[in-house]
Amino acid sequence: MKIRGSQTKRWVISIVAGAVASTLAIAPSQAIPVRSEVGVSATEIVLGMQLPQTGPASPGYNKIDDAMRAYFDFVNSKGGVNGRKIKLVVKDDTYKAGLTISTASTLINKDKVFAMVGSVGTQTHISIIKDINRRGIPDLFVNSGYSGFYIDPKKYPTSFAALGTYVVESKIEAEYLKANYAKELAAGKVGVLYQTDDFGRNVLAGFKQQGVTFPPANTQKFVAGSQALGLTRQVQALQAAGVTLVVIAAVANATAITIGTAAKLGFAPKWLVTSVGSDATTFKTILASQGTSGAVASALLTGVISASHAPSPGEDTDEFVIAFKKINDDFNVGPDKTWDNNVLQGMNIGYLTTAALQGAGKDLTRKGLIAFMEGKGATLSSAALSPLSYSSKTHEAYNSFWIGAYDANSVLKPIGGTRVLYTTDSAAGPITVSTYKRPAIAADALPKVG
Amino acid sequence: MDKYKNIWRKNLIKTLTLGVFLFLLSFTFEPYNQGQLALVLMLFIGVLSLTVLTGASGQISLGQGALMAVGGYSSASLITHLGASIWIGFLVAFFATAIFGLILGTAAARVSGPYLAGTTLVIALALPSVANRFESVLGGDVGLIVDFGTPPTWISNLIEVGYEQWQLWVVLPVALTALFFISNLMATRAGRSWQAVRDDEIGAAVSGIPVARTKVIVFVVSSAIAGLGGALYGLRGLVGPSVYPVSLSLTLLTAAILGGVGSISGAFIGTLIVVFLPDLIDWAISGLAVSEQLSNYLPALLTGFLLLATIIINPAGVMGAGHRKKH
Amino acid sequence: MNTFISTLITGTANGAIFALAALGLVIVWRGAGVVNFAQMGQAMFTTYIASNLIASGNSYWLAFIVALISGSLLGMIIDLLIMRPLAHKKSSSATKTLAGTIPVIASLGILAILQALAGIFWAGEERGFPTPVNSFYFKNGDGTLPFSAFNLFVIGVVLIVLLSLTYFFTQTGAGLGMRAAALNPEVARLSGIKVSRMRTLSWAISGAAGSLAGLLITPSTNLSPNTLDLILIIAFTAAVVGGLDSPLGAVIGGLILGIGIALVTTYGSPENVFLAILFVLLAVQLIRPNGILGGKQVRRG
Amino acid sequence: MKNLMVSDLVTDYGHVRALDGVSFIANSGEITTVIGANGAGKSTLLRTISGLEKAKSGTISWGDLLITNLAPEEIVRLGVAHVPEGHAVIPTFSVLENIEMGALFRKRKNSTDVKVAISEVLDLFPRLAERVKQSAGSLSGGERQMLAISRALVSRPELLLLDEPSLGLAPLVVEQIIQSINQLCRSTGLTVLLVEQNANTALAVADHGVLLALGKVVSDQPAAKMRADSALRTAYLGY
Repeated sequence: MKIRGSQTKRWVISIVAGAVASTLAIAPSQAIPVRSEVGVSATEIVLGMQLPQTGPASPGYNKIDDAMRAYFDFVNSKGGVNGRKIKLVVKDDTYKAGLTISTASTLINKDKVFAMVGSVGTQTHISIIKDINRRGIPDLFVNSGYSGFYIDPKKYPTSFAALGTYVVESKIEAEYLKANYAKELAAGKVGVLYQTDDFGRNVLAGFKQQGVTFPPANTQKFVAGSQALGLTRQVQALQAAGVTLVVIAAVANATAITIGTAAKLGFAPKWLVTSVGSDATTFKTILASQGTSGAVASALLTGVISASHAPSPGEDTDEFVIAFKKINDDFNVGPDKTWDNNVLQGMNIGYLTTAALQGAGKDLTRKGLIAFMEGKGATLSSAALSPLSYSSKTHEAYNSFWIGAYDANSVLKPIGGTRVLYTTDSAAGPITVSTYKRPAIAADALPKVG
Repeated sequence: MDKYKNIWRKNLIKTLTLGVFLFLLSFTFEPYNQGQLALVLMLFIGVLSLTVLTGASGQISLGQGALMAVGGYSSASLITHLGASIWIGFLVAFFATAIFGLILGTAAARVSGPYLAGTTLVIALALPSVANRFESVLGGDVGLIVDFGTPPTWISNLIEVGYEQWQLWVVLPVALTALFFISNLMATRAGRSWQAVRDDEIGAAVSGIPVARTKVIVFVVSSAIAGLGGALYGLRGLVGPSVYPVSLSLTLLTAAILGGVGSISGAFIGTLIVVFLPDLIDWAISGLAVSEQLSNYLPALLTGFLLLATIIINPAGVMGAGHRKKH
Repeated sequence: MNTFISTLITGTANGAIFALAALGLVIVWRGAGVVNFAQMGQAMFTTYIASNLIASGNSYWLAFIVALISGSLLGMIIDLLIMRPLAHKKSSSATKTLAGTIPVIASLGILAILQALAGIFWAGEERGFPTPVNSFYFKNGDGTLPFSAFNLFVIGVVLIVLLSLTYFFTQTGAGLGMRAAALNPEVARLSGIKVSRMRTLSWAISGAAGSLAGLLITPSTNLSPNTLDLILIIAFTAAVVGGLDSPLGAVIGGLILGIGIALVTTYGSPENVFLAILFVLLAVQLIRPNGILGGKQVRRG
Repeated sequence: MKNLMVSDLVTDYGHVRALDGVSFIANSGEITTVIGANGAGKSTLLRTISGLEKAKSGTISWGDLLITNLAPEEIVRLGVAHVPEGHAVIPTFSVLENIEMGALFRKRKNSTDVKVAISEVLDLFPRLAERVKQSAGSLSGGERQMLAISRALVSRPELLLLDEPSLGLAPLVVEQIIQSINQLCRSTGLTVLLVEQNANTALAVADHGVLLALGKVVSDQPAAKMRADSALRTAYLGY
């Protein structure tokens, strides 16, 4: 009898503990007063973002939020948007979807964000996109090239891309190969190394769309996240297959491992690296701390072909690069603010977000913001050299890429000297040359909309 | 037999009391806490599965998350491909994972202690890669998008139910059923014979308990419960490899240890701790000038310290304090 | 170059490092009865220390030695602060059934703390790590031989470590004492062996071995708080395959894993690597529960 | 002249009081035997003396040293060697390694004497000398017991605590072992505290007998006298 008595007591304890814990958790959130639109007050706009700030998938990406915040702080220092300061609430989901769902719930229900902006990651974003959209929360400038998020606005009406899709980019790259490496393609001398996830598969699909396929012996893959086991076998297989050009569809660290390994093996094909994996800073940081001297690392990167919708972060004369670099120096308080592609990307999202908020007007509502993005989003300009393609038919962002090669200073430069922008879509559309000319940045480095 | 009936009745009353209490409590909650409570209950089922395993066999598993994945995938593929209702999904998850646990348990019955811990850790790592092998059914690394759906019209006509609240209402009866099932099991003869095997294998064998079979049965029950929890957990939005990573298994273990190994109420408290810890940290450091780097890693750091402290100061966990007094 | 041969060589070079990590696990298991899941966390931490020393202009070898020393110190600290109190507690508390797994849980807690601390101290950024000798494959006319000086170095280091450990355990008094302390602490204490000190010693040796594995593997994995997680799992499998109490078994297990992974990658699919590891682990435990070289009665649990 | 003096010793074993105020003296150079029924507290007594169990109260002095609750590895350094119950050897070790283990703590300072001690025990137990390279696991029960005693003897003890050396052994082997101990004691002046369930065998060689029952000393007298006391035997030993 005594035992049962004490069991009952423990039940009571656990119930009470539960109640206490829950009340504790409510307490801070009850203070938020009711407003006309969630996350918007006369003086503030609250935006939410999630990304892997820690964990295996975080390196590199964990700089994006700091760059965005730096740009918002810069905007706030100039008075904000329509008198409202932008507050960015960032949650670390360690790139685990189970956690993403929780952090999204925190952002939505507890922090009461007006919109989500710049969230990083495909797998993680899949887990919450349906819920965010159902609630009508704007899901702007998602940092994923997965076309499934954007090509059907009826399915995900509030989600808008921040990047060109993997398919668009790889279609353009495939076309470049067909034009310049036809002999190698015909002789079966072109190989591919891809990671077995949506990114790698979408890249293969883009190449296939343009009629570029890879013979089985030239096709190597690895499980995303397992590059820690080394990619020596894959690179050796490509070497044994005698390929002279290798397409790499892998994240930045795996790309660095691949090219570094090939050098050690005495294997020196032409490399074509998709933009996701071609961050020069990551590449050089990794190779340099491996003991490869900076000069050797630069030499390895020299001649690597890649595509971009934006200027290379190393283009010191680009007016956006100059402006963003200065803002980064002045406002970035993150743990690592070394200027690179990730910082440029974060700054650009900050710039675009500011523009969209301006465009949605003084009377800021979620519906209004989405209406603006669909109606006039395509007219926004940014640091990118490509136009944006937001409309009611698609929520894809950049539809144009230029092909370049890294020079000896690790700057991606147009091949042949002139930058040619190619435009296409994520479906079967043709590839055409774009005539888009990027509008100049304003003297105050703030977007001007309307 | 009469004694067992008595226990059954008591457990029923306790479970129902808890259910009614949580149900009523949910009305006072904001959506955020309704969602958190639903999450607590889902993970609680997962932790319960570990409680069964640990309480009844003295073993720990670092792969309970993988079993949750089996449940999640079996229910989600049914829902996605055959349009089954989530309730059918729960049933299938329960039985599919039980079968999986049977296979696994047959192998694992011969493995114990740190060996089992390591083996289950490898299972937790390897299992998600199966999703990539059967992309057409399991959705590859993108996974299967599923959710709790919306309440049926006879409820939504009656009362306005928010998404989080509906989530809670679905999870609550399932969690209570699992709780009722487990608390009875641990109290009945079956549970007692399990504990006999745990405490003294040879003694149990001498008194006629089939030791090997008992170990497998414990594994099957534990797996089935984990599968049920996994099915619910997947409905939060996605069933995919990154929903059931190794760290999920470690979270479940942490909750089980913090709350008190093998204790049902401890499992609940442990789950509350792991779910609300990030909120508590946020609350505690808000207003303090904590660098981003520190605040990013604070939850992991604190969890590590809590785990160590529990193990060193009182290995039996929070609820274990009560346990010891009985002796 | 023959694909099969180059697969074997790549596998052997990786396997040698897995073997080192597995050796570390075996030493603590033999010496203190603990499967240390924090081992590669410790290795990660000390490799960061080495990396920082190198980055601030010190020589590789200084960093190398500092890493090994801090590896053994870290091992000792873990034993003195956590594992020893736990071992003393074991008999008195009401958690007899968990006795074998409590240190495992503690080691997971330690792993979490080390990874968090590394993140806090050195940001989460990923770095490379240098090799002490050239890691470019030997040239052979126009082509290359399928191995580098670094591969040879790694294999040489593993051989030296294995030989010196074998000598230490079988030919020295301290080695005998460590083995005795592990196998029968009571008889060891009655023989005047300071069992707790022996345990601390095995933590120190294992910490150094783990550190060494970290120094040698990070040139190919890069360094971030989590990069060595996978290595732990492989090392555990290797140790179980070889028999958790056999240093030679750990080396053989490491080589089997290294070569097996290379073969699966080459002739199967990289996607099957983890399933293959799981399969090997289960198969060994069902067919030869004490591993290839494991003793009969040492298995505890 | 070092005597072992135990006074008012109280030791709990789990939740059971195993020793409840035990006092006796084992004289230097003599064999003292502790006899009693199963569960009388005999083993606990030896384990408390050698430091394996903690005494709750009372004292143990060895010569003029107080050794109560010292660590076993300290006590063995003071010349007290304990051969626990059940042929305690390490089966995977070779015979020689098992013996060497007992002298490890002296090896650095007295390596020559350690060698001498090892050859002495091998002389004492020639059957072990033939098997030095074999693993201890391959030995017979009697050989293992000899090995366990050898392990203790190479530490050069002045007091030997022997726990049920006859357990599970054939009478002939028991006789042989007991005689070796007896011989050792008489020739070297070793003090022996012998725990035995087999009271007859023990009392036959012992100088002094201590009878334990339920953790208490019920009789403490010369062995010969105790052997003759049939009333005592019927009451406590059941024959």
